[in-house]
Formats: sequence, structure tokens, C-alpha cells
Amino acid sequence: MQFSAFNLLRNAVSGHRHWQPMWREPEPNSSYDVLIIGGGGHGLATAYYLAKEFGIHNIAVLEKGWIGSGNVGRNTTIIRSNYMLHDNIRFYERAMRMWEDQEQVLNYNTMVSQRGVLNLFHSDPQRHAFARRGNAMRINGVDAELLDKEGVRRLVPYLNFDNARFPILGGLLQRRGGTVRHDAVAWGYGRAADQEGAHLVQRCEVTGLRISNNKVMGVETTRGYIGAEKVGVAVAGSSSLLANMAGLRLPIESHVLQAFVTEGLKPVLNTVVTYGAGHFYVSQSDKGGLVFGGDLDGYNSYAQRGNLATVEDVCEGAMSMMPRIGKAKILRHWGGIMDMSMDGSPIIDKTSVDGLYLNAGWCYGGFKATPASGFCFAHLIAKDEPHPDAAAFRLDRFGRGAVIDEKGQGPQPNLH
Amino acid sequence: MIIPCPYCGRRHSSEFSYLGDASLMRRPDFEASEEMWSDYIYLRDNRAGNHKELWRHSFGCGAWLIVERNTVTHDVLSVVPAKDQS
Amino acid sequence: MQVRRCPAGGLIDRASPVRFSFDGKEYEGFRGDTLASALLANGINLMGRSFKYHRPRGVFTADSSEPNALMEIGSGAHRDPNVKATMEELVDGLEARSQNRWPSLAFDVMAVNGLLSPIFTAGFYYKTFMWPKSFWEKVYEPVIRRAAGLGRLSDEPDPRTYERRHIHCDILVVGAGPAGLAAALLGARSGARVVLADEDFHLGGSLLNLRNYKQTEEGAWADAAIAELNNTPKVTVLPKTAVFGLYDGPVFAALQRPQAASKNPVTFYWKIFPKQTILATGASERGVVFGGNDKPGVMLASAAQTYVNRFATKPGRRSVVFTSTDDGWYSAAALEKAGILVAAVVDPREGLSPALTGTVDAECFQGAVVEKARGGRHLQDAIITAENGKKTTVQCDLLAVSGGWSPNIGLTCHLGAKPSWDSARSAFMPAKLPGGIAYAGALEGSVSTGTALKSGLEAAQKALDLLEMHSAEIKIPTAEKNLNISRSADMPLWRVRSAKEKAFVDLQHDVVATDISQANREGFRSVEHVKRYTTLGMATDQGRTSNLNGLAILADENNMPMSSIGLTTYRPPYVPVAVGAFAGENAGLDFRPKRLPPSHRWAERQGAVFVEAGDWLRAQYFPKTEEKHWRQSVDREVTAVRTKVGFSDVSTLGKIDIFGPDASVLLERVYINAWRKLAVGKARYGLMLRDDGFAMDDGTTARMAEDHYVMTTTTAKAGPVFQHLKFCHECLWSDLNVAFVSSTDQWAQYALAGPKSRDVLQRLTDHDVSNEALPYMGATAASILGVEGRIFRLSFSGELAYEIAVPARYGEEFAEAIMDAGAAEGIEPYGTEALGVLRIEKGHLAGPELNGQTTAQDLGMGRMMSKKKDFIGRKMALRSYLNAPDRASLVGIRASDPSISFEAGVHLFAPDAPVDPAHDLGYVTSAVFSPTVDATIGLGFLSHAEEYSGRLLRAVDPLRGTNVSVEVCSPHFVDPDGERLRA
Amino acid sequence: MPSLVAHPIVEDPVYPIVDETFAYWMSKGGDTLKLRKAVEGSCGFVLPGPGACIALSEKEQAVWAAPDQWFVMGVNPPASLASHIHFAEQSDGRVVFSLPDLEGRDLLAAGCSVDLHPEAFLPGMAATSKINHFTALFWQPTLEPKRINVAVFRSYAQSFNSWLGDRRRSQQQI
Ligand SMILES: Cc1cc2nc3c(=O)[nH]c(=O)nc-3n(C[C@H](O)[C@H](O)[C@H](O)COP(=O)(O)OP(=O)(O)OC[C@H]3O[C@@H](n4cnc5c(N)ncnc54)[C@H](O)[C@@H]3O)c2cc1C
Ligand SMILES: NC(=O)c1ccc[n+]([C@@H]2O[C@H](COP(=O)([O-])OP(=O)(O)OC[C@H]3O[C@@H](n4cnc5c(N)ncnc54)[C@H](O)[C@@H]3O)[C@@H](O)[C@H]2O)c1
Ligand SMILES: Cc1cc2nc3c(=O)[nH]c(=O)nc-3n(C[C@H](O)[C@H](O)[C@H](O)COP(=O)(O)O)c2cc1C
Ligand SMILES: [Zn+2]
Repeated sequence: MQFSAFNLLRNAVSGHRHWQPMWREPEPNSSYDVLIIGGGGHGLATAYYLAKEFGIHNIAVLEKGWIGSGNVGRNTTIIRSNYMLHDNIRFYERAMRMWEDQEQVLNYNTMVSQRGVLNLFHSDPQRHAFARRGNAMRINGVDAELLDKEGVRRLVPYLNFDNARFPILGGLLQRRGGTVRHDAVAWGYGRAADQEGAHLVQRCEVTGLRISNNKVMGVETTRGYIGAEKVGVAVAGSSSLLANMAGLRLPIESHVLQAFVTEGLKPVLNTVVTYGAGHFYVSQSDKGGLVFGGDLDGYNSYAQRGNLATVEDVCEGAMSMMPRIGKAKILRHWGGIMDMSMDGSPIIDKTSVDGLYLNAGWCYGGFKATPASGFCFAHLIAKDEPHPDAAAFRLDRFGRGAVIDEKGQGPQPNLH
Repeated sequence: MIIPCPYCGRRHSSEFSYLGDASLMRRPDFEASEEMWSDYIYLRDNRAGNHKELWRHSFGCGAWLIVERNTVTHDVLSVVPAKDQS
Repeated sequence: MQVRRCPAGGLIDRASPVRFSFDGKEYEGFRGDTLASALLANGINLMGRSFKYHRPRGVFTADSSEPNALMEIGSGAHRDPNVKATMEELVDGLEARSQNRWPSLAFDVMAVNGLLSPIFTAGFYYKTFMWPKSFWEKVYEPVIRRAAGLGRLSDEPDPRTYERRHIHCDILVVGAGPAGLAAALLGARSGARVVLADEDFHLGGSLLNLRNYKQTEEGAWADAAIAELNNTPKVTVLPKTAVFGLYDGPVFAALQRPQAASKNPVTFYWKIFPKQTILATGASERGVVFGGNDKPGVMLASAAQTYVNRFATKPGRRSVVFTSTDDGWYSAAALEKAGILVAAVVDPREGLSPALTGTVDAECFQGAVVEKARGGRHLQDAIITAENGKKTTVQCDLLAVSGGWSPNIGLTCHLGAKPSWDSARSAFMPAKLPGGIAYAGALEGSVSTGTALKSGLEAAQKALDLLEMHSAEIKIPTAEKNLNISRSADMPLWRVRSAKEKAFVDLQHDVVATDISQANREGFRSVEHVKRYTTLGMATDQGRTSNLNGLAILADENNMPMSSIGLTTYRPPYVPVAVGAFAGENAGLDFRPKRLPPSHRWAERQGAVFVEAGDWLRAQYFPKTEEKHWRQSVDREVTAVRTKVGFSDVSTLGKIDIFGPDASVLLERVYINAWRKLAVGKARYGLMLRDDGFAMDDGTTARMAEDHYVMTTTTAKAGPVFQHLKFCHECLWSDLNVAFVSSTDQWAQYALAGPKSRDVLQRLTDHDVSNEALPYMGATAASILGVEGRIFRLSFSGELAYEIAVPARYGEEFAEAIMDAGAAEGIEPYGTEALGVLRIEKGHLAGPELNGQTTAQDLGMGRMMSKKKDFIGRKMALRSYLNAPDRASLVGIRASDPSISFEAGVHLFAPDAPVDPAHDLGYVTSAVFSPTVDATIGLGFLSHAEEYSGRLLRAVDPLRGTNVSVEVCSPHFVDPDGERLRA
Repeated sequence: MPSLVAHPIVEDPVYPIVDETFAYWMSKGGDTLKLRKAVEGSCGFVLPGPGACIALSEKEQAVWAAPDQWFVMGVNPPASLASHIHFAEQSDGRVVFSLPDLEGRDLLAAGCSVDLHPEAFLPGMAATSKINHFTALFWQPTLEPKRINVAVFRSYAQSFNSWLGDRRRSQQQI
């Protein structure tokens, strides 16, 4: 059923008894042309674009829990394309442009809110690095502004300008950046993929890959064996586990990142702000909660929960950047398992196994990539060649030294 | 998490720095192939379950330690000084 | 006038009246009241408005699970939003305001949302607001945002004092009800270190709800126990302390609200490290979902009982009790004894024992339910439906509801354990936890006071056994005697189906029963999906009174048993915790400690301007009164060094002492160049790589003795390099006989630079510092002004220069002495700014170039890489991709004309090339105005550097709107042949 | 030539600062046993094991700091030890505050997760840990009256002193 204000009214009159399920709950077929493992944002988007853009409709998304139970449903919802390296800018800007049309394309209000993303800087070297980055964005036709302290004050007046250990000198602002309602992205793509014929198979965990003569045949799951011509892996924090099923090791470690939400408050913050002297970034959700996060907990983990030391570190940053936040009360905090790659940039590539494709390494920044990731991954699977905008995200770049290392931290994932 | 440092006793994990998989101790020889090298530098088992990894008690005695820890439950199973194993 | 206060009884201190205000009106309550009980005593039941429909709401509970009575407390900087009136201890001058209403609580225009409620159902916003596209940010979102949210955050910085405490103990007891008290007391008597925490300001838990608590045996026992615990030195009693999280370790986190009486209220954040833990967090009563169940006057039966017994306050005059448990009957009896008319008791169960029904003198409806509650801002009546469909309307202003009990399992789930459904108890029971964590009291199913007491003792005994401590004897009350009625089974009652009126599941978020059905119909079947689609349980109370009802409705819709429907995930914190509490003292200027170099106080006296460099505070420049712009000061400082002499505190550079016969071998392996042959008394520049072949850090290392080197690192990398060296030793080559000590703090090390530096230096030491005795890159111990110090002939500026080290305690005085010694030469101190200009003029690298993305080759040091040895990073640095000719490498950039300038961060393009990514040739990492060159100069990375050498490029800076012509040159702008530094 | 004068690092110390020499002693080649014997022979005390300290007097103390590394206060290493130890002068690298016993434990517990209860952290014990954001080595000498010595990096001493002062102030106000 098409979503619109009119339809909403019509259903209101009938007590909302006529809404259809947003997606079917099919029993899996015995085989598909393409199987996507992972019902997160990327997996669902991939399924949608495979069908919609590349005409492959005999597909299924296999999700071990419920769709959106992974990182797409637990992230801090920030979208931006404010990168420094051209390969990243190009790709994330594609995503940004897709976000800008997303609601109309999906007929689903994912609440894309371009309220601006502001990264603060507190020293000259930081200013210079941001200048290099902002200029790279502008060279790519992406919007970026370098604000001085007064510019920042005009935008977000109640930051700590006067009593700070690390004074705010200015900020890099991307006005087109912002937030998107996380769950709605999963549901919007899920519903759209379902409408295009894809099967969303929930509570279906992939436990093994069947490979013969270095060609993928299908997958073992908790709901039985399912055959496939091609298998796309989009399981974020579980990427290494899936790769292990094919005997592969990845340039990835799984780490936990925490997120926090406060009680609902009347509007206090209109922009996404990132602290440059500590680990803290924050935005306010439409419901009124301040949604924020900080650094990784720092050690390999497959447990979706965080450590107290990181909670303190994040809140120290919060208080130092925005002293009025002190009395906002944290309502809940949780963790997600991130596929941290060795250079902090993603991988969208074929693997050494025929028919097995990999979408991984999204670190803490893959939510904003969702539309472009889905589109480019679908392109790769359908055409067996990378989409130009994602062509740099190859697996062999590490060995070659063609790393895409925004932060210059080298192969230590917990530092990216 | 509490990590029992063989020297200092039970300490909170926030006193330690993390490096990663203990396989980083097996640095290849210069003569080894570039492929072996890039495996060493970039690839990880990244296990869900028991995992041997390098931590340094950087706010304590400063020693590098090999910690065996479960990455699913966060249980710490054993801790030994790295220098005894290298 | 406290119109609803009972004439006697209660745990309030009638001799201590307390004045407070609510929505601007003054009221009086007593010490021992909560804000909620005092408001009720004053006849105020309307305490808030709901989130979405702005429905009038009264207080629903008497504990921290309160969904409705959330208020703003205090004003100005102290304004605290979303405070639960049920937990706020009444203090003199307390200023409370209702929230999320306009213009007033009684009349809220946003209540029109209620009319739109047919549209505002679960997830309606996902289906609309999409057209026109530009309207979301401009129209819809602002309107939604303004309407959403509850309280208002103060616009001023949080002025509260937060303190952090770590505490270890043998036994942590969470909850001070009968179970917790018994456990803590046994632990205390047995000599264990005990921590007992309870979130209430009055310990006692459910016992406090007893009528005439002080006169009961249990009450007397509890008071004695509390007194004894307070007087046992090894016991820490933490009232007003919610244990809000269980983290790996186990480490428990707790928040202690300020003590009411204290003049300087401090909020404590506790981190508790127990050997054994006993959770005795009790159980919470649940409501029932029926039409109009949100009217002010509908509350939990146990809460009503608490208000009359503990607070001697009548939450109503005429009540109906709707219960599916025996406890509701006892609550009814309590109301009656307090003088509230109990018009009816409604129980869906049948065949109740006369002994139970006889506890109250009220009309009794067995096998019946309350189908609907009616009223506006106040409850007016309840419509009771009997099994045969017969309806009875009973007038009431209080409807006390008991739909069953849920153990408070929150904490037990924080480490990921999943509770399981116990159908006998109709409750989710906690999973077993490792790490010495045990349960007692209602949490583990001991629901009567007697069994709770006993289970507390047993848990403590077990804990003591595990601690290998001898357990003492204690006596507990016989309790059960007043309960001569055997308990009939609770009937889990989740909702009354026949309801047509809005029946609320989640009171705070206005989630109604039909929202759950609709979500289910739309395909949201998992409990987690339903939660997210309807926002059930996502409010400040985290659904403590509502989640289970919602899940039960979902189970019912799908004909599934509760056991397979599951529960949504519990997460910390158990109660909301202020961000400020986690930060403690580490905020504002104290966010991070300050590191001060030895000359700091001296520099302060010179009027230096300081700049943060990591934790360090360094002198940035030393302005003179006549100088109006920082550039004037910096130019002067630079010129002083180039023409005369200057000095600068470089103590922040990392210094690592490396000892041992194998020190040279280690250096060979961590630096790209050769070290074995470095003579004692000599220093050498070195570059170290990461093992992936990219540069990590650089610096000079001096050989002070055969087996002793002093390594210098950049300021920022001191810690990482030290750690790296330890890694190399302990993890890679533990056979090497070396040892490291960080000695950064030991030395005040000052650079003395400029053509006159030798003359000045000679005045500071008797040591021969002639060019012959101490040539470039010489290093020696020397007596400096009578103290044992060191002299290194190093130059970051490119001038004849020295670094002189004296023990740090002399640093302040030494700065003075250098100034005196150089007075004749016109010596000037210089700061980090001039240091930066000087090093860029000389083409020396710093952080912006050593940015982790560059290789030795990129940095122009490819040839320095030894071919004779393995070293960290060598193999990977040799990869062909990293040595391709188009890879950007270090160049100098200068403005083609002194009148133009550019800044770090510009990108470089060929003059005629379009400004697009394909034509981006590189970027500038460092740029300054050089008074020496008399132009803006910089360092940067450029592809095809050789080809462009000497040619003009465009420095493009769209951010700042400039695009200027620059020349590519050598990065060594000053004295490229190094004659000056060898002079 | 004039002689340099030392300035106190902390202008307004909340607690007394120990005016002594400090150094790290490290065993050459990691032979701890040999070193211990040599030290016992020439200095008359046994270097303490992990987590321990010894106090010959108010002035002379030795604290275990790290594997094969001791923080030694007030003892000049005799020349005979030169073949057994590397000796790193730290008299100016560390600042040692001397805190009164119980009050000191309370203050440190505000920032330190080591168990500082008098029954857990006993005279003769030592630990290196984090105190809020400071790295510190602290120990309780086996002397009366009991005190806790806390060594921090010199450049952090002023900041650490303010931290102690702030904690003490809020402690007193409660
Ligand atoms: C706390 C936090 C904050 C973040 N903040 C941001 C942010 O602000 N901006 C941003 O851009 N990014 C952010 N991210 C990162 C972003 O959420 C992720 O990069 C992105 O969601 C990953 O892609 P996905 O949505 O496909 O992953 P997921 O949603 O994790 O999807 C993977 C799915 O695979 C399923 N799966 C795993 N194994 C199997 C199996 N064997 N069989 C079947 N299914 C399986 C999982 O259950 C899961 O549903 C954040 C992440 C976290 C955790
Ligand atoms: N069905 C039932 O479970 C039921 C029904 C009616 C009465 N009761 C009564 O409940 C009592 C059970 O005794 P009990 O000791 O197990 O529970 P209790 O309810 O008496 O005490 C629990 C205490 O734990 C505290 N608490 C809960 N979570 C906390 C947290 N996270 N941090 C700090 N404090 C926390 C509460 O403030 C409360 O004081 C008996 O007196 C029994 O009669 C139980
Ligand atoms: C952007 C965002 C906003 C959230 N807001 C709330 C909220 O207002 N209330 C709430 O209880 N949880 C909120 N959550 C957290 C979820 O309840 C949940 O904890 C999170 O999605 C992780 O799932 P899990 O805790 O079930 O593992 C929010 C999550 C996100 C990502
Ligand atoms: Zn240790």
C-alpha cells in the first residue's frame, strides 16, 4: 500500500485495520539467483537495488535475527560526506545525494534531516587538517565551510567558548550533512525490497557456506540449506565469521562502539556537533533525546555492550564541549559490533571464491553509506565489476599499500 | 573488565592499552614473501570466542601481556607476560 | 493546608514542616515526604501531561518506575528536567514545575493532539510528511521537534558538584528491603566488608509500606538492623543510591543523589568492585491495560498503600481496587484502615477465600474486571463488568490497580543474560550469573516478607562460604504470623479486552493497546520490532510498568505463549543518570590535566601567550607591549634566532633512556638508518616507521655511553614511541639486553639557537664548547652553572644551535640565567610559533608531515633506508605501489610574490588545469610567513614533484576563497647546505 | 660562574612534598636474583617483589615499579653495584607527595580503582595505577605514623596538586 497523507487519513477512519504487513514472511525457497546475508541497512539496500536497478528479482535476504537488529538499528544516525581522501569523498557524496531523494524513491519517510554536521577544531594543526579536508570536499563539488570561533558561536551558541581546557577555534561545517532515522532506513529498504519481490527471511542464521571447486553453491542456515548462484555478504560486525566459513581471513577486527540517548528534552541542539578535543559527537533526535557517542571501547569484541571507562570518557567530552548537557540524563546506552578495517575504509569487492562477494569494513561510519553501499554492491554482484564510485574499496589494496587511511593510524583498527 | 596482571594483580581494563591479536608477535623474517608479510600486517582471525591478544599494562607496570579472553563473554582466561613467550 | 494528610501515622516527621512550591504556588509538607506524597497530601493529583496526546496524568507509582509525575525542579542553572516526583525527597524551598504543557497544567492547548490521535498511531510519521521534499527540515521537523521532548534543559552550564568514588567490598548488597537487610546484616556481623545500597532515602524497602511500621516486629527489626549497619565500620551504607549498571568485571555503577540536609549538595558516582554480590532488588507491581487507565487517580495498589501507610497521605477519598493478586486486597485493607472509603474490590479471580475477601469491608466483585475508568482531569468513576456482562458504575476518585508482580531483573540482564518466563510465577525470572552474583528476596521468587528475610540470610551465608569466612548468627523476625491466609495464585491480568476507549500500555509514551495490534498487523512481530515501531518502553521509565503488558498483548494477538514471545533487551542505566555524574570533575578547565614545562612560571612572568599541545601548555610567543599583532612578535623572534640568538623550551619532546649492551641493535631495528657505528658523545637523526612501511616518528638519539642512549621523540609521539620500543623488546626480541626509562620529565631542555649561541653558551658552562670540542651532532655531559647537565649540538632551526639540559628543578632559574647570559647579544625567548617558522624555513618535518600517511620515500628520506639490515617497516616500505613516481612527495612551496599568501590545507593544481579531483596534484601541510625569505612558504606533498620542481602551480583554497600562484621549490629555504649549523 | 637555584615545583602543596633523590634501578640483563643479592650485599636491604616496598627510614625507601625495575628513594647506589644495575636519575622526573594515611586513602579512592581499604592496601605495599587521569606510583612505607607516598610525573605535579586540593575541599564540605 502506498504511503501518503491521504492514505493515512483513510486508514485512520477505518481504525488502522487495513494496513498491510510491510513485508511478507516467506518460507525460504530452495534456491535463489542471489542471496544476501545480513538484513541490515546494506543488505536490504543491496536487495532493493539488485531488483530495482539491475533486474534481479529472485533474491533473498537472510537475517539471523530480525531485520535492523544489527548496527543499522543502533547507530547515532549521522550522515555526512566530509572526508579528506578523494576515493571516500566520491563514494560518500554519492550516498549523500541518494539520501536527498530517498524518501520519494522508497515512499517511506526516513526523516532525512540535513541539519548540518559541524566538526570543531581546537588547534592550528587541526585547523590545517580540516582545511585540507574541506578543500578536498569542495574540489569534489561537495559543500564545506570553515567557520571561525564566532561562526561556530552563531550556529551553536552554548558550547564551551570561555572556560575550556581546549578552546574552540572554529569548525568545519557541512550543511548538507545531518541525521536519518535509523530504523526507518532498515524498514524502508525492507519494504521496498519486498515489493520488488525479494524475500526477507528473518530468524535465519547462516552457519556455513557450501563451496565447490572454489565456487559458492549455497549456504547452510538454521532454516536449512539454501542454494544460490551468487552470495553477497553484508554482515558488518560478523564479517570475519562469515569469511571464516569460506576459509578466508579479512583485514578486519570486530570492536564494540557504544551509543547513548538521554531523556526527551525540548529542542536544544539543531546541528550535529563533533568535539575535536575529546571523543564526543551529538545530535538531538526528533523525539527529543540527545543521541551521542564517542570512541571505541578498544578491544576485540562480539558482545554488544560497552565498558564503563568509555562511558566516562564520552561524558567528559560531553561536559567539556557543552557544559549545559550535565543535567541531561542518560536513559539508555548500548553497543554495536563494528567491522573495523585496517585502514578505516570499507571493502566492496569480490572474494577469491567465485560467486562470493564481500561488503564490509564499515567501521563506525557505514550508516551514512547505506544507499551507495547497497547500490554499488548490487552493481558489483549483478555485473561482476565494481561501480566506479566504489572501485577503490578493493580487498587487495592492503597488500599493495594502496590504503585509504583518513586518519593515518596504520593497521591498528582500534585507532581509526 | 578486570585483567589480572601477573605483576600487579587484578586491575581494571582501563589501565591497559590494547594492541590486538597476539599473532603480531610472530613477525616474519625480512626474506619472507611480500604475501606473508601482508598477511602478518593486515589479516586477522578475529575470532568470536577465545582470543589471544596483546595488552600492555600501560598505567601500571608497563609490561606487555598476552591475555586470553573470550570476545563474546569478555571472560579473561589467562594472562602471561609477553616477554616470556617471545 | 494538607487536606489529605491522615491525622496520625506514617514515616514523616510532623515536627519538621517543609515549604515547597509547585507551578508557582506555595505548599507545605513534612520531612520524610517525597514531592509526590506532599502534593497528594495537598490534594493535588494532576502532576503531568503525557508525551504525545498531552493527556492529564496523576502519579502512578511510589517508586523509580514512575511514568507520569515528571517535573522540573529548581530554576536557572539549577533547573533539572524530568525529575520523578516519587523519588524526590522533599526539602525546604524545593521549587517544582509541571512540564510539557502550555499554558498551564490544567489547561494545555496541545491536548488537541488527542483529537488527532486516530492519525497519530504507531509509526504514522514514517508514512507521511514526505511532500514536498523541502518541507521536512523547514516545516514538519521543527513542528514535530517542538512538540516532542519533555522537560527543558537549562541553558546554563551545569553547576552541580559531582564526585566519583571507587569502593571494593566482600559483599555488595543491592536493595535494602527485608532480603537485602538480612543479607547485609549477616555479612556485617560476620566481619565482611559490606556495601549496602538502596535507591530510596529510607532503607527498608517494602517493609516501609506496613501500617504503623515502627510498631511492627519487622519494622523494629529493620530499624535496629539499619542502625547496626550504620555503626559497623566495615560496612558502607549508601541510601539514595541507585545501582544502575552491571558491567564486565563485575563492576557495578551506582548513583547517589545528594543528601537532603547538606549545604553543598554532592552527587556521588560510585564504582563498586565486589567479590560477592547479592541482588535483592525486589519486585514491581504492574498495572492493567483497560479503557481510560491513565486518568489521574488510577495508580498501582502498592503505591496507594505506600502513600497511606508510609506517607500518611490519602491519594483519594473514595476508591475502587482492581486486583488480580492477593496483594491488592491487602492494599485495599490498608486504604480502608487509613479512612479511605473502599467502594469496591474487583478481582477477575473467582472462589477467593472469605478470609481474604473479609480483610476489606467493601463490595466485592469476583470474576469481574474494570473495563473503563472515566473522568477528565480527575477520575470520576469506574465501570465494572462482571463475567455475565453486567456493568456496574462505581464512583471513585482513586482506582488502585494490581495486575501482578515482576521481579526487578534489570541489572541481571546488563551482561547479556536472558531471563526466562516462569509460568507458575507469571513472571520473567533472572538467569543465573557467574562472577559471584546471587539473588535474594522477591527477585528470586521469595515474595513474602518471611521468605524474603530467609532468602537474604541464605544468600549471605553462601557468599560467606565462598569468601571462606565464618558466618555469624543473627535473628530475623518471624514475620509470617500476621499472614494467616494462604496465598491464592496470582492471575496474570494484562489487559481487559472489551475496552473501546483508549487503553494505555505505556503511559509516558502514550502507546495504546491498538498501537500494538496495528504494529503486529503491519508485520512487526518481534518484540524488538514492536518496541521500536510503537516506542513502547522507550521513555524515561524504560517501560518498567508497561513492557510486560505490551508484550503480553502481542503474544495474545499471535496466540503465542509468553515464554516464546521473549523480552526486549534491558540496558543500563536502571534509572536515568545525569551526563555530568559520569564526567565528575573532568570538565571545563579540568577536562584533562595540564602538563607544564619547566620554564612555565618564568614564561608566565614574561607575559607569554600559551597554547595547548596535547596535555602540555607551551609558550606560543612572547609579545612585547608595542606589538599589536602576533605576527610581529613571531617575526621578531624568528629574526632574533636568524641574526643573533634565541632560546626556547623544548623539554616537551619525549626523552627515552635506553640502556644495555644491545641498545644499538635495538636502534638498528627501529630506525631506518644505521646506528651501530655511532660514537659515544655523538647524536644522530633517525626516522622510524611502522611495520606497514609508513613513517611513525622522527628525532635525534645520542649515545651518552657505550650502553646508554638518549632517544628524542616528537612531543605528540612520546607515549606511542615508548610503547613501541617496549613492544619491540618484549614481544619481538626479548632476547635483547636492553631497558627503557621515560625521562622526559627529568630534564629542563632548552634550545639555544642563532649565530651567537656559542658565545652565550660558553657563559653558562666551563665545558669547552668550541666547534672542535663539540662539533655539530656532538653530545656531552657537562656542568652547567654548577649543576650536572647535558649539552647536545642539535639544530631544529638550521642555525648554529644547542640543546642544553639541566635537571628540571632548575628550569625556571635556568631560563633567567640564559636571558642574563645573552643580554649582551640581545637574546630573545621564542615560542612554538617561531619554532614552527624556523623549522619550516629549514625544511624539517613535524606532525603535519609525519601524519601517518607518508613514507620515508614520500618524506624525501628514501635513501636513508639502510639496505644492510632489516628494520621495522622495511619490507612493506619497499612495495612498488609506495614507490611509484606519481606518488606525492615532500616539496617546498613559496608564494610567487611576497604580497600573496596561502595557508596550510590548500591543494595544488597545474596553472591551466581544471579544479577537480583528477587534477589534484597535492596539498600543503604547513605554511607560514617567513621573515627570512620575506614570503609565505610552506611544505607540502606533490605528485610528480621532480617534474614540477621550479614551476608555478596554483594553490587553491575554495574554503577561504583564494587561488594564488606558488612556486615549487626545495623544502630547504634556509641554508640548504647546512653551513650555518656546522659553523 | 653563578650556581643555579632550584625552585619548588608546586607553589602551594596540599600535602608535603618529599625532598629526596629518586632513581630507577634496573637489573642489567634481567637477572633479578643476582641484582637482589648484590643490593643486599652492598646496601643492606632486599629489593622488594612485585607490589611491595620497603622503608629503611623516612628517607630511604625502595619500591617495586615494574618487572626488573625499582623506584629507589634516598639511596645513593654504591659503585660496586654499577655492574649489576642501570641507574636512571629521576630526582627531577618525579614529585612525591606524602599523604596522611586515612585521608589519603579516601582522596585517592576518588580517582583510583585499586582497593585502598586499610585491610587491603597494607603497609609495605605499592602499586602503579591511574588516579583519575594521572599515572601514579604509590606506596605505604612500613613506618609510623602511617602515610601514603604518591609519585607523579613532575610536569603533572601542579595539576595533580590541584586535583588533590579540589577533592579534599569537597570531602570537607560534605
Ligand atoms: C553505536 C554505533 C554508532 C554508529 N554511528 C554511526 C553514524 O553516526 N553514522 C554512520 O554512518 N555510521 C554509524 N555507525 C556504523 C553503522 O551503523 C554501520 O557501519 C552500518 O550500519 C553497517 O551496515 P549494516 O547496516 O548493513 O549492518 P548491520 O545492521 O549490522 O547488518 C548486518 C546484519 O547481518 C546479520 N548477520 C550477521 N551474521 C549473520 C549470519 N551468520 N546469518 C545471517 N545474518 C547475519 C546481523 O544480524 C545484522 O542484522 C555506528 C555504529 C554503531 C554500532
Ligand atoms: N509478589 C511480590 O513479589 C510481592 C508482593 C507484595 C509485597 N512484596 C513484599 O516485597 C518484599 C520482598 O522483599 P525484598 O527485600 O526482596 O524486596 P523489597 O521490595 O522490600 O526491597 C527492594 C529494595 O531494593 C531497592 N532497589 C531495587 N532496585 C535497586 C537498584 N537498582 N539500586 C538500588 N536499590 C534498588 C528498592 O528501593 C527497595 O528498597 C517482602 O516484604 C514482600 O512482602 C512482594
Ligand atoms: C538514534 C537512536 C535513538 C534512540 N532513542 C531511544 C529512546 O528514546 N529511548 C530508548 O529507550 N531507546 C532509544 N534508543 C535505543 C534502543 O532502545 C536500543 O537500545 C538500541 O537500538 C540498541 O538495541 P538493543 O539495546 O536492543 O541491543 C535509541 C537508539 C538509537 C539508535
Ligand atoms: Zn601490571
